Amino acid sequence: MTVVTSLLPIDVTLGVIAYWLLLAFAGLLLQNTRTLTRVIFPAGAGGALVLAAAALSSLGGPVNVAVLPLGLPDLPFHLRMDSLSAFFMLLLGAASIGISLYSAGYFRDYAGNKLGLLCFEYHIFLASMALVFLADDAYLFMVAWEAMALSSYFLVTTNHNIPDTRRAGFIYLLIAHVGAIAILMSFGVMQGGHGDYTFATMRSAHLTEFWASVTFLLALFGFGAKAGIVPLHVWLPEAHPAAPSPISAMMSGIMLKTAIYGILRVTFDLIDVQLWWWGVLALTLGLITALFGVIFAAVQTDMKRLLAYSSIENIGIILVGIGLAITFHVFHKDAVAALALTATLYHALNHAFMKGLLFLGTGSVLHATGERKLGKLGGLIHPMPKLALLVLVGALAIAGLPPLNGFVSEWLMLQAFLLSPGLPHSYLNMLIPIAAAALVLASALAGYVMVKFYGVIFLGQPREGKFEDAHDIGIWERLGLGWLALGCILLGIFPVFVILLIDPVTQLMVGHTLGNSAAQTGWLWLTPLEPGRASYSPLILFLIIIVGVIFTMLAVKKFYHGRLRHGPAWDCGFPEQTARMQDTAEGFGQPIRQIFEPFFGVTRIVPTPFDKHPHYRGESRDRIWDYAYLPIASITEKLSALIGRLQHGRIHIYLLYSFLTLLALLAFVR
Amino acid sequence: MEILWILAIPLIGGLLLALFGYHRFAPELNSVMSFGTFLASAFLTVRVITDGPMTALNEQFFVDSFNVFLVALTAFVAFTTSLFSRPYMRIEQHHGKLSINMLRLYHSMYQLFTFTMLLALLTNNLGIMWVAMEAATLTTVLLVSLYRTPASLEAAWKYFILCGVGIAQALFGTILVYFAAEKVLGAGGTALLWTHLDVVKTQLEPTVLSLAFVFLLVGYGTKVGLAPLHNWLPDAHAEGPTPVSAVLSGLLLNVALYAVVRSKVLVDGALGSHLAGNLMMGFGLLSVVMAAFFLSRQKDVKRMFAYSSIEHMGLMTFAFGMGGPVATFAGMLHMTVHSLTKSAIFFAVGHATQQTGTQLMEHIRGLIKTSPTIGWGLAIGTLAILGMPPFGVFASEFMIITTAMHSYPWTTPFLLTALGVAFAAIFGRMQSMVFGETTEQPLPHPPALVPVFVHLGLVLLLGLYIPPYLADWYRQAAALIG
Amino acid sequence: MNISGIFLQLFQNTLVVLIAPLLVGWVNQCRAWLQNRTGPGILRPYLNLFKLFQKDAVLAHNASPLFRFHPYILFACMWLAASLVPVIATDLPLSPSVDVIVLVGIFALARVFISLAAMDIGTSFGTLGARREMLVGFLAEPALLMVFFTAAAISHSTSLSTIVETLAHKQFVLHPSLAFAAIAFIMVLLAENARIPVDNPSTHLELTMIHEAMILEYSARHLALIEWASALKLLAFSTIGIALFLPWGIAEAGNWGAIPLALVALFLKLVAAGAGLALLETVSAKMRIFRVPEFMGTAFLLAVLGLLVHFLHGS
Amino acid sequence: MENFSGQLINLFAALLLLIAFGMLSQRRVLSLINLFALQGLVLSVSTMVVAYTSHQNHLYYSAALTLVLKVLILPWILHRLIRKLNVKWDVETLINIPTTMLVGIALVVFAFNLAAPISLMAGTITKSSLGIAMASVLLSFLMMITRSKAVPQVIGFLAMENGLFFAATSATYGMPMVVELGIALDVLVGMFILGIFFFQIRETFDSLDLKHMEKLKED
Repeated sequence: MTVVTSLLPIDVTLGVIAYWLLLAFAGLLLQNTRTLTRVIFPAGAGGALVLAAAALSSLGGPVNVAVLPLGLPDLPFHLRMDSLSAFFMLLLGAASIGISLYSAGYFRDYAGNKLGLLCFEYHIFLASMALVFLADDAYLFMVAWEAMALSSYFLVTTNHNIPDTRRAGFIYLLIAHVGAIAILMSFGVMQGGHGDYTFATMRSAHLTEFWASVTFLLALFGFGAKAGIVPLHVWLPEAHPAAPSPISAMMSGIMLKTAIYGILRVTFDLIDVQLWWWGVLALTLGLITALFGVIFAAVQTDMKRLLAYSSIENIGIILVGIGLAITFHVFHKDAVAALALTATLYHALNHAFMKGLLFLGTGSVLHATGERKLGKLGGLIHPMPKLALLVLVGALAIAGLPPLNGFVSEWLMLQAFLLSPGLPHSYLNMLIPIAAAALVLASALAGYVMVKFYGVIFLGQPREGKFEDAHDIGIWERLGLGWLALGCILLGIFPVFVILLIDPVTQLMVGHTLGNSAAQTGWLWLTPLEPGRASYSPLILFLIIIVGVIFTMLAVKKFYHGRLRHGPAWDCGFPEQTARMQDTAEGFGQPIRQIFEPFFGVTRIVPTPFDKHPHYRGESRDRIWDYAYLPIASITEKLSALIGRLQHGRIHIYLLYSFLTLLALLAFVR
Repeated sequence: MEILWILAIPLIGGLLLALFGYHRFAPELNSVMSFGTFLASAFLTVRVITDGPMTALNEQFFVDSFNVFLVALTAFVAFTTSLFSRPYMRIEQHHGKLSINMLRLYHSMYQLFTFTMLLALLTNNLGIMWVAMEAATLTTVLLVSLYRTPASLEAAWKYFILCGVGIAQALFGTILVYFAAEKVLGAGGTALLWTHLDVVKTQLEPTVLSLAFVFLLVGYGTKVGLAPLHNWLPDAHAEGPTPVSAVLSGLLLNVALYAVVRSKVLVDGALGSHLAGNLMMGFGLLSVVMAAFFLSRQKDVKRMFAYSSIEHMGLMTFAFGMGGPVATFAGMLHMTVHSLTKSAIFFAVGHATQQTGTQLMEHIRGLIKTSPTIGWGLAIGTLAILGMPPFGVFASEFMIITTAMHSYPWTTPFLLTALGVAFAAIFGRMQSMVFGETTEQPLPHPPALVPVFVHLGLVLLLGLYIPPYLADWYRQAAALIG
Repeated sequence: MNISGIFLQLFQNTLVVLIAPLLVGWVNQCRAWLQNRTGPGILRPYLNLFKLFQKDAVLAHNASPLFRFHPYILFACMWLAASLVPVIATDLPLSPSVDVIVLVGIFALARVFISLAAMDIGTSFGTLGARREMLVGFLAEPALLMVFFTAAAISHSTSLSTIVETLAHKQFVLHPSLAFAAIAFIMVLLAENARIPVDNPSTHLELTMIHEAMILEYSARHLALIEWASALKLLAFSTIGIALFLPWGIAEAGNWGAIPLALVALFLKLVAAGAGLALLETVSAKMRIFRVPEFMGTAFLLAVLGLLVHFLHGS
Repeated sequence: MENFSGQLINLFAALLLLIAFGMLSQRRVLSLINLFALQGLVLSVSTMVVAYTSHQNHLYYSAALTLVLKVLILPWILHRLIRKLNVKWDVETLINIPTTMLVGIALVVFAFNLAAPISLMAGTITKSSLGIAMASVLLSFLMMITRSKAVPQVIGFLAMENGLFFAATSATYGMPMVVELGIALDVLVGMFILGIFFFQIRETFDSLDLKHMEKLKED
């Protein structure tokens, strides 16, 4: 018993990490599909469960620290588990339970050796993410961070014989590495000349406003590259579709949050000063990212790309919350800052569940139909009703509809906007409502996107060919998806408990909590500040809707004769309906593309009236490629061409180089 | 005593192989000899760690913790390379690229090359060090031109002339040092002995030494491959047989850098200024940046990794130039991990090129399809050399860069940009070689990939955990260099 | 939250369900009069619903459970929405559980469901309707929310009761921001309730129809529920408008004496609103579907402008 | 006696420099080789003088070594090579001779004032020799740069070695014997390897013109 009590959460976490590494190597050695799927992945899920429990127990608890005798001689691995780490650890554990369970079913027909490798990378990936949250010195952080990037890179390139996958992997790791370099530089600035790279030193270091801003910008760049903040998002829509679906779920649901964690850690914990314009910058970037992401999501024709863009949108929303929190915190409106931060963290948690659920759903669709193009899918609700139901939950949740979880965090975010007290800057006061409007626009568009996503995949009829051999999901998939769907519902219906979980974090970050005000009218009512100003009771709402539905049904059943005939679709009396007459994804996105034309570089191939086989193609590409990335590439190209001329091939020239160097140096030291 | 063994074994080996090099068992003999050298060096290392620096043969040889670690490293990599070269050379012969006599030449020269490097490391006499360096060039020149192809001849010629001229400058520098030293130590034997010079370095004439350092830096720097004196390096690496490329960039460059560092110590002592350090930092930075941009336009795989060697040597030079315990520590750690990783990469590359029959990267595809070990070896090695955690290269680069941020902040943007560009260049090409559809034939002899993974394992270990005694060892060395 | 409160809540729930078709009937009647027709009579909608409930339901072959289940959800949502608006009195027991943002959320939920149901059969018209509906919706929703925000910013609260109490029972202040909001709100109302100029409830012309296109496949009881739901929606919007822009007369919490008066006031307001709506519909012409985004965009901008004006005045 | 020999050495030094210029300006390979032999001769004689005056006996050995190696063996090897490869062409230079001369003079000036402070403190009887040695090293370097064929380049290389050797003997009464021997060995081996090279290059490119060897480059 004493053993159990003396076991600190951090020890448990380390245990889980070690356990995951063990599983990784086991997977590498076993290489037997049955064992891997039936044993290793569920075992990994068990580890995740323990991790989540440990994190839960340490939320609000004392800070544990540990030092491992690894790493550099002068800089051993420092570990630290405070509420922020614990919260994200909880996110990691809770979401990865579902994903691991699902993987147990999903990978069942992978070849053994391939799967062994994948299992290895998968668990390394999990462990490294956990380490990122634990790291308390720059070296360990960088090691964990890059290990995460590396393992996920290899996971992305699992199907590397497809050229697009290779390209995706390249872009992904390149941007990740550039980001890592920026992060390293920000650490370098933060240690403020002590030459000591533990986070403790950074906390104690006092930076001037200029250097603090430099740090913040570097960190924003570095972590933004991982989070997919516009214009650093380009890897996301490439990498997520390329990866196997559970991996996409993991990356989008969890890995992006490590970047959020990093931003929060640096901004609120490691730097000792904040400036209001940081908040405005984050807010603006967040809004741009959110709108950009959702608009592009609306025109996608590949279901996983669509989800990837929607992830960009959600990251944008989260960033908006961070921006608000910073701004309010700077002006000492800590109550509202806490509200914004709560919304942020809440949304991060929600997104882990929702997006995990949806990506896994696409995985099952892909598995059943072998089709990723929305233009060919349709009507899957008939062959796979269970999947359809579970995915519907996710879709409604991410569309931000009550009473599910996506709505709660957006509600809190909007409250933060609305209850923003007068800030000293009039510009800010003007900016905030506009920002709110943009945010609302984005979340409304998310509804559009989700209707497109769900409707085109599951409803209607298959647009090309029938999916007779499409089978519904197996038990493991059901478990995984069910867990995540349940999370979406519970997080939506019992917000007060979640907020009580988040409180220690906000306490740590901005020194204020919602808990006492949120819970003052009981756990049933969510009242962020005071009951008079705003209140929301998702449970009651949920119950009323249920009651309303049941009541109506009963009434109809009572008074209606209930005669029912089946017939062909009427469709306004149009003859010979075919499935191809439905809107494709392309068509569904057309209005959005028309409205936001300038955002895209649209290329259309329109048939002439005389085409024998009329053929319409329209594709909209990301302008940022042309404006940001290609120029950089070409500049590097030119530079290296310039320098390449030096290697001229003539030995005389080489001798001349040495000669001149010699003379120059002689003249110099003389 | 061990010192003699270390030097004798490869010398004898060279002669033996010169006689029996055409025999079937020549490769095995080669490996055995290298193993013997390695054992001897291991014993020596133990000795030095236990009872400190020592000299031998009336001070003609000496070891301290700085050069002993290089000796151990050299002997080790030479041994593993010999293991690798055994199947590699057999395959080359099988492909009809090499005749028996060439093999004989190769094996004997391999041993002599090891000998010269160890001599350069162990000798106490700057003059002998110079002689050994020159000899190292001479022994490798014929190896570079082993295939007798026009390209290899051209490469060898450039190698010979450029390094010869460079080394001549080094001799001039040595003469100047002697010139300054004999004022203090008197003419005759002792005036070139490092141990004595080290004692009296503060009394040496500054102006002479600053001139001397310029000559030494240009001279040995040419062999280190510092830009803009590096031009022989990519050609020699690309055209010589792969084991030679491995030892060249894994070992020879280190030895040359060792020479530079030794002379830096003297000059710092004499000048009492940071002149030498600044010069080295300048060269280092220039090499890193230029190499990075060269990298992004390579087509030949060995050439590309040769440029990456230039980049890393630049990084080390920069580190030693910065000086101070941390940077020097990092520099030596980087020496270690770089030689291990780079030689491992060359092993993998060698077999890859044999399988695909070309060194052009656009024709190498999908290595991990047919021979996963080679493919993964190349992939992991490349990522390691690119400074990806958790490999040791990252550890040393982390220390170097953080020190630079601390004491020379203005250099960090250049370093990091260069690292980024290098990453983009190498990684993109590595990916296209390792992944994708394949174009390979199986090899006639089983490839030796144990060395690859041994090296990479060590590098991984060094990234995650540096054993205390190793750390102390480095620290002592760093203290010596200052 | 006492027993009488619960009673009042139940009363309002039943009331809205019952009078919703009446409002529709009244609007249609007014339109008929304005177009010099003798209209179908105010009670026509009740008869329609009755008729539909008599018919046999016809279900397309590949209708999924979602398709059959949807009308009930729609009905429940709209009923909830309508009964949560403080129509006759503020501070009903349920009102704290839902504020304006949630109200918008509920409308969004209903919209998403109806669009999904429309896509379910997989006919050309269904998907077309769903697309147009979402197109209208994603612009109408923010506009509506902005309108609410303006009111909320005035009364520093997002709960409807508080808003009404602040606007109706605190000292009388003219809020210029509310003027913008009101215009925006009316535009949103037209769009949301499938009214001219955005949509035309009484046409089946594929170029123009939105709402009708979505419910083409429904019949009998399902259709009846949907019709009833849209009637409820119209009522809900009208009452929301009333609560926001002419809240005077709505009874305060626990003030029983004011209830009858409130009922009368409500009746009069609804009559006026219906007439006004009919007038608007008659004088304006149906616009092309591609113009709709501009229309909604204008509404959105107006609403934001209102909010800005509010912050500008700092009131 | 002291300063006489000093003057003598300075004379030799001047001769050395003269020969270096001569090589720089020389067009024909054969005479280049002869000049190289002459330079070796001057070198060994001056070494003997230094040995004689400074009573450094080991310098006699190195003088003898120089005589054997640089006056007899190397020129002999070179002659044989040339006969074998029959390359008795005129050496065309990359930069025309007068320009080269001007650059050379500039180099000499540079070298002298570089060496000036050192020469001042040189305790040896030969003050200016260090500067001259440096100058001849730089000149031979220049020669290597300007010559477009393999053989002259090598001769330049060897001439550089001579300059170094002169620096060693005159400025510092010679390096320790073991080093001298090592250096000599290196030079000898290097020469042999070069010989091998010439043949290989010849049979591969059937010419010793370096312009065939510009394939390896960044393009």
